[in-house]
Amino acid sequence: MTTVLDVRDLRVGFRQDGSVTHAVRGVSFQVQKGETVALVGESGSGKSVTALSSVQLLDDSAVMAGSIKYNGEEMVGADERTLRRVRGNDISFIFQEPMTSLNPLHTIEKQLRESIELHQGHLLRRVGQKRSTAIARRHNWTPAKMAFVAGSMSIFPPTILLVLKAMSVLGSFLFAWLCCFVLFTAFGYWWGGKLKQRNEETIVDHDAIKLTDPVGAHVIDLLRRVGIHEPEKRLGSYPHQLSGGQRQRVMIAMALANRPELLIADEPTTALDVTIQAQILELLAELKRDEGMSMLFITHDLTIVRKIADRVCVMKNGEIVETGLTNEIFANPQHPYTQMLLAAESTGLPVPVAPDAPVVLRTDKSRIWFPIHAGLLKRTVGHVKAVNEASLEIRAGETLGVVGESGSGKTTLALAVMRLISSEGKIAYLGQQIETLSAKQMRPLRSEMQIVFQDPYGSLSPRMTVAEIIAEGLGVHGVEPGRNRREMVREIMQEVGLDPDTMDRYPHEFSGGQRQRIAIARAMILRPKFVVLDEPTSALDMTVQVQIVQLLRDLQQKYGLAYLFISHDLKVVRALSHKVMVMKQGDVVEAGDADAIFDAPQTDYTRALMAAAFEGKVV
Amino acid sequence: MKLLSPLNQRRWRNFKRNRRAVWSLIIFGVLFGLSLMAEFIANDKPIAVNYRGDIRMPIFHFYSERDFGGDFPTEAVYKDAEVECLIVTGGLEDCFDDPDGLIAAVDAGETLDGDFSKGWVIWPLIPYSYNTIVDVKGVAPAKPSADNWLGTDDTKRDVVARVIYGFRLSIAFALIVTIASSLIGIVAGAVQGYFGGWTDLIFQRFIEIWTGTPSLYVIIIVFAILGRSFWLLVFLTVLFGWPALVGVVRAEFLRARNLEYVRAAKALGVKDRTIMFRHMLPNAMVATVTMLPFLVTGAIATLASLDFLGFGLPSSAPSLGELTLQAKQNLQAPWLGFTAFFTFAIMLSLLVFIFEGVRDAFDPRKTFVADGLVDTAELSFGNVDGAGE
Amino acid sequence: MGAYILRRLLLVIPTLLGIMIINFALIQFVPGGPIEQILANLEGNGDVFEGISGGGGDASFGSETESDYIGGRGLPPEFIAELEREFGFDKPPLERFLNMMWNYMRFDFGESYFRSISVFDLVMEKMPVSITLGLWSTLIAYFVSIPLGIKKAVRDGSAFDTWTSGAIIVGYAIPGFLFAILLIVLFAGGSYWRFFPLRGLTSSDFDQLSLIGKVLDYFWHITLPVLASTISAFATLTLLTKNSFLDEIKKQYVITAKAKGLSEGRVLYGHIFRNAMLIVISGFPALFVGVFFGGSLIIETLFSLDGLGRLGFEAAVARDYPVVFGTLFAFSLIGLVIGIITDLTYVFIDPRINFEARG
Amino acid sequence: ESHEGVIQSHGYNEYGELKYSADFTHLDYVNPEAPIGGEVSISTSGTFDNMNPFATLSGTPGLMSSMMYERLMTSTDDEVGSDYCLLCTTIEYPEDQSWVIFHLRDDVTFSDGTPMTAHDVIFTHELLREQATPSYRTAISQLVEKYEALDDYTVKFSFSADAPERGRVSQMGAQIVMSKAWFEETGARLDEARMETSPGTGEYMIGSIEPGRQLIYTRNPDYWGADMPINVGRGNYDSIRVEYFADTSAAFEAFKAGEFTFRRENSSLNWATSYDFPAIEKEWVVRDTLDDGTLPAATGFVFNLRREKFQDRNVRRALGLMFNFSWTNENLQYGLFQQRESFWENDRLKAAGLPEGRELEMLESVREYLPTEIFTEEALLPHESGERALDRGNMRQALVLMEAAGYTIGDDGLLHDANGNTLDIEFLETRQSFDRVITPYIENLQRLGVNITYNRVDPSQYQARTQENDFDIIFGYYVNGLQEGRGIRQRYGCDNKDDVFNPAGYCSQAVDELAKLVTAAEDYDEMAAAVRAIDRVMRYEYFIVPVWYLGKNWVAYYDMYEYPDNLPEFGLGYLDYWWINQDKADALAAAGAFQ
Ligand SMILES: Nc1ncnc2c1ncn2[C@@H]1O[C@H](COP(=O)(O)OP(=O)(O)OP(=O)(O)O)[C@@H](O)[C@H]1O
Ligand SMILES: Nc1ncnc2c1ncn2[C@@H]1O[C@H](COP(=O)(O)OP(=O)(O)OP(=O)(O)O)[C@@H](O)[C@H]1O
Ligand SMILES: [Mg+2]
Ligand SMILES: [Mg+2]
Repeated sequence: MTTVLDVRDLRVGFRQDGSVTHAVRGVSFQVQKGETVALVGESGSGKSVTALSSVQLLDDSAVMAGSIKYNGEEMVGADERTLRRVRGNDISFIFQEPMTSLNPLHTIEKQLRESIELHQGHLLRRVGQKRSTAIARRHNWTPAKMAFVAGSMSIFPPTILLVLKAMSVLGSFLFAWLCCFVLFTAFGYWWGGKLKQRNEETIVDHDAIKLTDPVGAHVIDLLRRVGIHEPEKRLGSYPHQLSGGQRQRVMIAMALANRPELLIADEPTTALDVTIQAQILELLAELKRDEGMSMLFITHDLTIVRKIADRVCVMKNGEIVETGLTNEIFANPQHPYTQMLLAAESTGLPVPVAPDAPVVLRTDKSRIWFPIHAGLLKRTVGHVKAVNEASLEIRAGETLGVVGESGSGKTTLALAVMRLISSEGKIAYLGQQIETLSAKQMRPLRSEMQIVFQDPYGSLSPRMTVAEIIAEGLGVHGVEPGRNRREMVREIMQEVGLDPDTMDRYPHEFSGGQRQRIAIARAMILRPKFVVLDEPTSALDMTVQVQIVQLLRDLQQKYGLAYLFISHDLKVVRALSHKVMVMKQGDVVEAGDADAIFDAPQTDYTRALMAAAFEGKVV
Repeated sequence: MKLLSPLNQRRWRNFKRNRRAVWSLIIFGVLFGLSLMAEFIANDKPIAVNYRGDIRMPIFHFYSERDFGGDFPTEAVYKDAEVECLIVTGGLEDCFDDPDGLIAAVDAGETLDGDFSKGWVIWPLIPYSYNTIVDVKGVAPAKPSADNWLGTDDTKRDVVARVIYGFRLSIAFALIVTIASSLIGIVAGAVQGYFGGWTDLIFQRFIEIWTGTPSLYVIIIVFAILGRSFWLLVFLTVLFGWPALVGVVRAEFLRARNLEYVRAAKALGVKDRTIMFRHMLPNAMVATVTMLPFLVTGAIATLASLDFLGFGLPSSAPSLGELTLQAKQNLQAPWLGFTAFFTFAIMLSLLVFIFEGVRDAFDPRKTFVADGLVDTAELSFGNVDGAGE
Repeated sequence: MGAYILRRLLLVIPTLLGIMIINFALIQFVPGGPIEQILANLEGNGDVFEGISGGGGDASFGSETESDYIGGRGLPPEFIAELEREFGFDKPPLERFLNMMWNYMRFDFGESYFRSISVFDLVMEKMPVSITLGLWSTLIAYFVSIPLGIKKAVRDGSAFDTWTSGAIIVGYAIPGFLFAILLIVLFAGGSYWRFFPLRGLTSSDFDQLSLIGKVLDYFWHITLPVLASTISAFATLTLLTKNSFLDEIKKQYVITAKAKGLSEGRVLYGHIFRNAMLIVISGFPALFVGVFFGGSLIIETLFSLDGLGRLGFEAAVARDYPVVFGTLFAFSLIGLVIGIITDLTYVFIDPRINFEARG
Repeated sequence: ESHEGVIQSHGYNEYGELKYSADFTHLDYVNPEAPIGGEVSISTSGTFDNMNPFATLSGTPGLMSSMMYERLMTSTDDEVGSDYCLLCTTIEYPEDQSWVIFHLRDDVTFSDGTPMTAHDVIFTHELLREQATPSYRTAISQLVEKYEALDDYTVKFSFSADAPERGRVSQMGAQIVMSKAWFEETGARLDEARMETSPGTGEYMIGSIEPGRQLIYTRNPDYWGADMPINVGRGNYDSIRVEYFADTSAAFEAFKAGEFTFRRENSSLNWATSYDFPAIEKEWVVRDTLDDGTLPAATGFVFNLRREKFQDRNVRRALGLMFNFSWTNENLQYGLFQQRESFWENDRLKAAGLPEGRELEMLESVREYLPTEIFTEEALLPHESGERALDRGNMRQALVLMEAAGYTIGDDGLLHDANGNTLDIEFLETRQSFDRVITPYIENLQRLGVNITYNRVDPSQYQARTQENDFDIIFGYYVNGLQEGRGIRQRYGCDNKDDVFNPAGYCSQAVDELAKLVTAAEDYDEMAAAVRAIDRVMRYEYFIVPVWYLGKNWVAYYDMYEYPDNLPEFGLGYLDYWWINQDKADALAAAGAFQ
């Protein structure tokens, strides 16, 4: 067996504001060919940093020492060319935060295609690169775009001059230009239409695609394999039009596109529901089996570790505290931290709600459809039906768990409930109709209604320090006015398990899990009455997760909080929820008391979910 | 320093790490500070005189020549040998015949007869003001010399004095104009981009109409009615200058308002104003920060070109624009062109460097390699540290 | 979107009307008018370029031997009345305004007061110069500034960054006309080298030249003016590019792109460019117009080029209102349409942008 | 020569004798042997878009675009007021000048070869009456009542009875002749801008035109009048080239490089500082200062007498005293100018010393309107000033005058009148180039305690304000003639007090009366005496602070031009009777002067 990745005594520090933070303090491990090594450990222990340093993807503020060898080749201090050859082709990456890791202005097709074209020239060569890329590029040309571009082109010097000269006899140059503009636009529209038509033909005719556009076929195939419904229709989407899980799957598809030798997956399944997760794991296993792919797998989900890892490294505080074969570690953990980690599990049941608790939030047949625009004037030609007629009711002190497959509309519903996107249907907060309130009228209610976003990184202003971010709401709503704000921030940071001394850092100077906790702290510091938690624990290791769940529960008990809790981790849902709602493709397929649903699921879909979650069975 | 929030302290530290920016700020501050005291540096009135034991400060007070025993009731022309002689001799009548001789005699320490009382004059470093005609024999424009370090312009005024005053005037003008117009512009652009919809639609039309108004005519009209003055020109320039930034700020806000953290801020119930200026502006001010130094110099250039076209300040006003125009018309006097060029170049460089520092200070990811050059040795040391716990 | 575009298009009309009304109202208050200008011309005082071209020495030639010659002198009131009639000033302002707008709506821009040539022809006549200066200096500016800015961003803080900053700042700080004069004296005048011609876009014998000869002749002529008008154009664009890139270059998606193994160029131009350059790219439509209708009064004067810069200035100062209004109307209209296109470009560049109101 | 009171002559002079008799062979100031050929090239600033010099309202005509037209009669450069027949052989007019007949030459042809006849003259006259500049139109139709062609080569103009007697003949003699056939054929109008123009009878015709850039006039090889005595030694170039530059610095560079070869300098600063370029050092270019006998315009700082504050002569004198000519000339103008003393500087029309003779008589006749000083003191000369910018002596004097005018200096150092108001003066100007001269004067005025502002406005506004006489002081001028006539009343007469030709708004009954004497004068001396009297009176009134004049021509040219030894008093003639020495030209070309 050959060693694919050989990390020796890796040390990484970050310079910031004059001082240095030591993130990784002498880590050594190896990944053999065809082997899967799982990196587990405390949130903020340096897993992501270790992974990123393997191909030098840390930013300038990082200082590195030690050695990282890929197939015997030194990566630390290697020149850009070597790195570039290795990156993407030999070593692929799945980043921890898929929400921010995709280029916001490129369609997912473009991003996928790029990876493939870059490293798999042979696919192109099959049909002659020029032609296929040409077709590929055309894909986005809708008539509207074409018309627009062509219309703008009408200003282009030579044309206008020629036309002007010719038409100046007729009247005036403006007239000429307008004619020119209309002509160009019309032509563009027509041409764009033709192109689109051709594209559609190619898309529909899969065999034809395979022949003319192997890359495109490959893209679609990949998307299908990571579980995206109707991938042809999703090709033209931009990242912001996808759900968190969908984005994560695009990331995965991108990483797998080139059948890398080594896959470094940084919590690749956090945003995925269990069924999809199982599908992905299966896919990875298949690749490992067929291509001998090695994997460095970072995760908090020990079930997964047990399922796919050959070896496990446990990290804490920038060091590997324990390493060994998976079975051995699970069977016989040595280090106290490992023991603690394995033991930790969100258990227990929510405290029952008082029967007379008031209804905090109620929605009535909420519906959110995103219009699909097309045509020159961007007419609405159809809708993405993100949420159909969802009705829910949450009482004080009660938690409503929302589960369901990725892309089923959970986040959308949550945002609508918070009145952050517009929706149809009534929403009542403490009996007050809020769906008609203006932004200004909503503002006083905001201190009582809080949300933890699924994408914590994106929701933190990049140029504000964490202390400011957390404390901001205090200033807005005047919570506990007399107290020192920083003191309060310090307190809440401690509560969510963050080091209060880091509060003057910027968001990007934290780990994924830490950012998630910042987002929770920001919401909780306001002592709200109602909180939407959109996958608040996905990036947290078990020990922290337990801590957070406990915190949530305590707060709920103490203040009678109502939660709308979205998660793929059914164990956590179970531990926290009084009621559960199951969603699938925008529809609420099942809703009711948690016990009822967990113990006796009614629909096939729910049953499948439960099975995957609790029995580790792939359906 | 404690007044600043920790974030701003961090920004300030970041700014300070940019040596170039700090030095630029210091130099700029010193230059501007000095130019604010232009009257004490370059003036054709002495800072202080001792006339018959009476200390007078002509910079602040009006004294007629008669106050020094002369015969004109008009303001004393201190540069005149006669007046100087009157002062140092305590008002001797003979000064009208042979002032230079008497001055020389007093300098030599002689005591003169008559009603003599020794006095003295303290001149500023440069004994010319921006509008002082240099009364030394020779044609204008005169070459740089010991008297006139950068020569004289084609009206025989000292170039150094004019640059000092011109620098003050231009900078004051530019700073006021830039601050005012960029404040208005940023707010307008931010409001448009943030709220969108009809606010944007109507406001944009308003700006379009506004920018369609020929400022030249307005300036002509207003000047014809109210006469020329500095503040009027400031007002007019701001009036027509603020739309410059609106477009870019609006664009940046249009984009930024869709970002997740803006949504998060809204969910927090943060006021629109706060969202715009605390959350979005720092992230949407690339263009603004880049453009600001150029807006400052642009304002100076506006002033210069107005002077150039004859629609600026009164022509005796010390303007850098007038200097450049003179440079063009007096190619045989290259010192005019060089002075104008260096003044502009130095000013612009300082501003660009300062704003580079500001940009860096606001950039959360900016790292200063020069500053905390941590080498790997320190890393291992850190490990030893860590191992100890 | 469609509704939005339609709304914008419809709003062009009141906007244009607003611009014209304000301008028309404004000129009613401007001291001095075209008639005064004509009288000034007749008396030989009407050169609006005097201050710029540097004419008018102190030893003027204004001497006469006989003063009794009646021709060309004396300003009978009938003459002024006739001029007023000719210029339509005998009619009430409202009528004049409506008349003008009616004509403009039919794209009839009338004739210059001082030259018997239609405003349209006048503008067309000046276009070659403006296009030349505009096109080439913009091209150069963009082709230099953007890559330079990107490179500076990549190598932020390096020596390269420092000295290029210095260079572009110096370029910006040189007053354009001084630089132009310097170029003329050094490379076109009789004192040093005589590499380039002093004026014009082409040689006198342009028509007889072969095609290649023509092209060479053209570039030979425009080198100095284009150089002079470009020198100051680098600074803002370069620094804008640099700073925009600096803001984006460390974002997560860039790391993703790098992780894919993309070349630096591809990361910079393929991924960051579009994100970073919203402002620059969306300025392109306006840029195209600038290429046509830009003018630089001083550069044009120094190189004896007859372009829109001089036309605009002359029209404004000489109160040639048909030209002022005709060009204002046309350029405003184009500007407004360009405004719409620019806004659409925003959406095109960044699909997240929309113009609808935000709650 | 004359019969029945009708005079027939080859020329005309208002006041009698013509210098050249009918049989002269050539003008005194030309070189009859001058070689012919070569090209003279000059430059001018701005652009042109039109070759029709009559279309003054619709375009900028090219320089000398009327050069191809000849007048019926032509003047010379060594006489004032004489006209000689050019297109005519003789003229005929009665003593009362109620009409004039031109006997045309029969050998004159237009450049297109067609002969010129009386019909062309009449046609041109009609054209001018209908389509020329409005002011000209008005004037000419007031003057001429009837015009007719008596036969193919004779035209007669009859003047209206109420037209002024003076200048009738010379006025008509100055009429140009254009081709009737061409106008009828093309249907062109005189008042529209055109590039192609009607053929003229002149020696030069348009050679090539590049609008806005270059104009070349070339010699008509078939010029009808090449051998005419009046043309001998003149028109020595084969072509005249005019180069256009928008910018004067660029133009000067072009001269340095030999793109054009003859330059008249009009700026003292340039003349003193800029002529040190390689072509000068290599002696390719020579500089010459030639005498100029023409009358300099009476330039100066003009007080607007319509304003209350300038009513007092003392105030005007005091303000004038603050202008330091010597300092300005020495420090700003390189000592190149002279101070103007009289409205008719440089000439016999200038008043000097005490009045005497005929002048005194005339003054006596209007004594009632005049202060006694006119008779007892010498004609007022400008004040002298010392070397320093502010002359203490003058300042003292000015303060005394101001005091006499009722002004006192207040505690603020400013002049206050009896009511405590300051003396507020606005200096209005439009040209940037005079800033440097005006600013020191303004500084001095401030020293005197005048609350003065200097306001430079755009031409149109300047025109509007001067037109409405809404100004305090401007840098203005009066254009006078060496032979005065009716025009003197337009400039200084009370009837035309608010005319643009009288910026000060000067009006005095004495001058009104004296001007009548000027118009009535039968001979030169009478006219001269009257003008001197006026000069004396006006100088005394001091409504304009006299400034400088040059009295020279500054020329720089490539060393291939030559000129006659005896250049005439009133002309420079570099486009006319100078010539090119071909050997020198070749040598220069060979040396690479023109690249
Ligand atoms: N750019 C940075 N500047 C300063 N400190 C940083 C930076 N990036 C990461 N860190 C710190 O380094 C440590 C390790 O971060 P890392 O992202 O590797 O954690 P992790 O193990 O991946 O955690 P998680 O499970 O939460 O993702 C954290 O404490 C974090 O605060
Ligand atoms: N702005 C948008 N435009 C168009 N479609 C959108 C938009 N936002 C979300 N969608 C679509 O709506 C559907 C629901 O998305 P949502 O984010 O609510 O899913 P989710 O249930 O939160 O999934 P996940 O568990 O993966 O986060 C998805 O198919 C998504 O593609
Ligand atoms: Mg991590
Ligand atoms: Mg979601």
